[in-house]
Amino acid sequence: MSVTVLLFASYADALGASSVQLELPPDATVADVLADLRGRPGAQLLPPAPLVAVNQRYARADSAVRAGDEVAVIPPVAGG
Amino acid sequence: MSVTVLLFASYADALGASSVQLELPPDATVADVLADLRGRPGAQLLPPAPLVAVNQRYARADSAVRAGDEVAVIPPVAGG
Amino acid sequence: MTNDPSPATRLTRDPIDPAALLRLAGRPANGALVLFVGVVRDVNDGRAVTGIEYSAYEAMAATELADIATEAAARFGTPDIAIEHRLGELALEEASVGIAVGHPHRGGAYDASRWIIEQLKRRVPIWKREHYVDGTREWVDPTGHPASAAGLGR
Amino acid sequence: MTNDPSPATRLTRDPIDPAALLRLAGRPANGALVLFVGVVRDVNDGRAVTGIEYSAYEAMAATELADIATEAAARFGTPDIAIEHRLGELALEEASVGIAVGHPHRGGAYDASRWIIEQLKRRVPIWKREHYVDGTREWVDPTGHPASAAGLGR
Repeated sequence: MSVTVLLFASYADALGASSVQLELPPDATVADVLADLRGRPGAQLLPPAPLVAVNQRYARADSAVRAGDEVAVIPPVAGG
Repeated sequence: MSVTVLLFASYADALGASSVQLELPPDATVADVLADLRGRPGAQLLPPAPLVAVNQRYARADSAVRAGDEVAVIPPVAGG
Repeated sequence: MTNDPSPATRLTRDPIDPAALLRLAGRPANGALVLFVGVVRDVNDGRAVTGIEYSAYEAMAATELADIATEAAARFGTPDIAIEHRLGELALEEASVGIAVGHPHRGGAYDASRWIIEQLKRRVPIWKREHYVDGTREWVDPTGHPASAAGLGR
Repeated sequence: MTNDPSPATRLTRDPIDPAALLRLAGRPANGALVLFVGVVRDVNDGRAVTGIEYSAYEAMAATELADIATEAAARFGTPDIAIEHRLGELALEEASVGIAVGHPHRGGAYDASRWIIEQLKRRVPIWKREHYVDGTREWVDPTGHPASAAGLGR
């Protein structure tokens, strides 16, 4: 299945993209998304457990990811 | 000696004046000012220990009062 | 803009301008501004209010306001403090007091703001007489002993 | 004036207008308004800053801001909450965030204001890149692990 992963700020700089399209098995989780990303150039710079959102809600590493979901890997937030 | 006593808000209403001129002995204190006031019509309505300022600073009952001082009897404050 | 490194305090019969107070608290080093505005509200202690009349022992009130600002500046480490208290007749929803604090960090700005309003309510010789829907007026005693109960009402 | 009984939140690329936020938090029953303004300051962690660029995961940030306001309304018992966060390039002394809370009593207004800014800083996916006097730029990591230290700098 196809999943869109959004990258922002320092993570987008590190991986050289603000979004990537991943092909994942149908029972994939957030952890699988991160594992896939870690194989890409620049991704060694991601922290061990980055914040992740699925469809604009914070999600845990074992959260399911479904076809068409919008997954976002979220650098430390700095609003305010 | 002559001392000016200022009255405000509910105290001015009670005593029917916003200021009174007192004649006091030279070694008078704030307590003497209050004792004098208590002899006046309406003054039975003062609380047992009202706030008092001498020359625009809060003062204690045993604070000295000198000729020409500006003494103020201060109702419960309600700013803000 | 850089303001004078001293607090600004005043009593005023003109409407309070929150934006002007905020400007007085600005400084390039300040990452946080906190503004408190006290407003005349339509109900107090269950009675419908139509307006409030504020009066003061003006010379002493001005001194106390200035003292509070100076003490807050030392205690919280910022000179960027502006306080205005309104006097006279105020309608509902008008501002009775405005306090602006600028501080490098938000914790200091919040803490100073809260400290100032608590001190102001405790120390500054200002009084208010509420006007009620039924046409009566009463001096407000925040200590919880209404003047009328002590026989000091109008 | 009586506002809609629901919080108002938004991301904006326009300058934040504190007076407009205060108006959104007004209501005849509210005796207290507290406004917090976050401002771009000239020094951060000892480095001279010339400006800040804010960016966001906009759809999610808007949702989180609205959620924070709704949660604060329930937790502190007031619907009169207005929050704006600025995005884009900001100069020194420009406001990055404005939070206005109206409440019948000052304690509720201060507590809600403080809770909202702490939640905002913890949850809302907004990032900032500081621009320094020496021409360099860096993403700010408030968790205390600068991106550059982890090799994620520019």
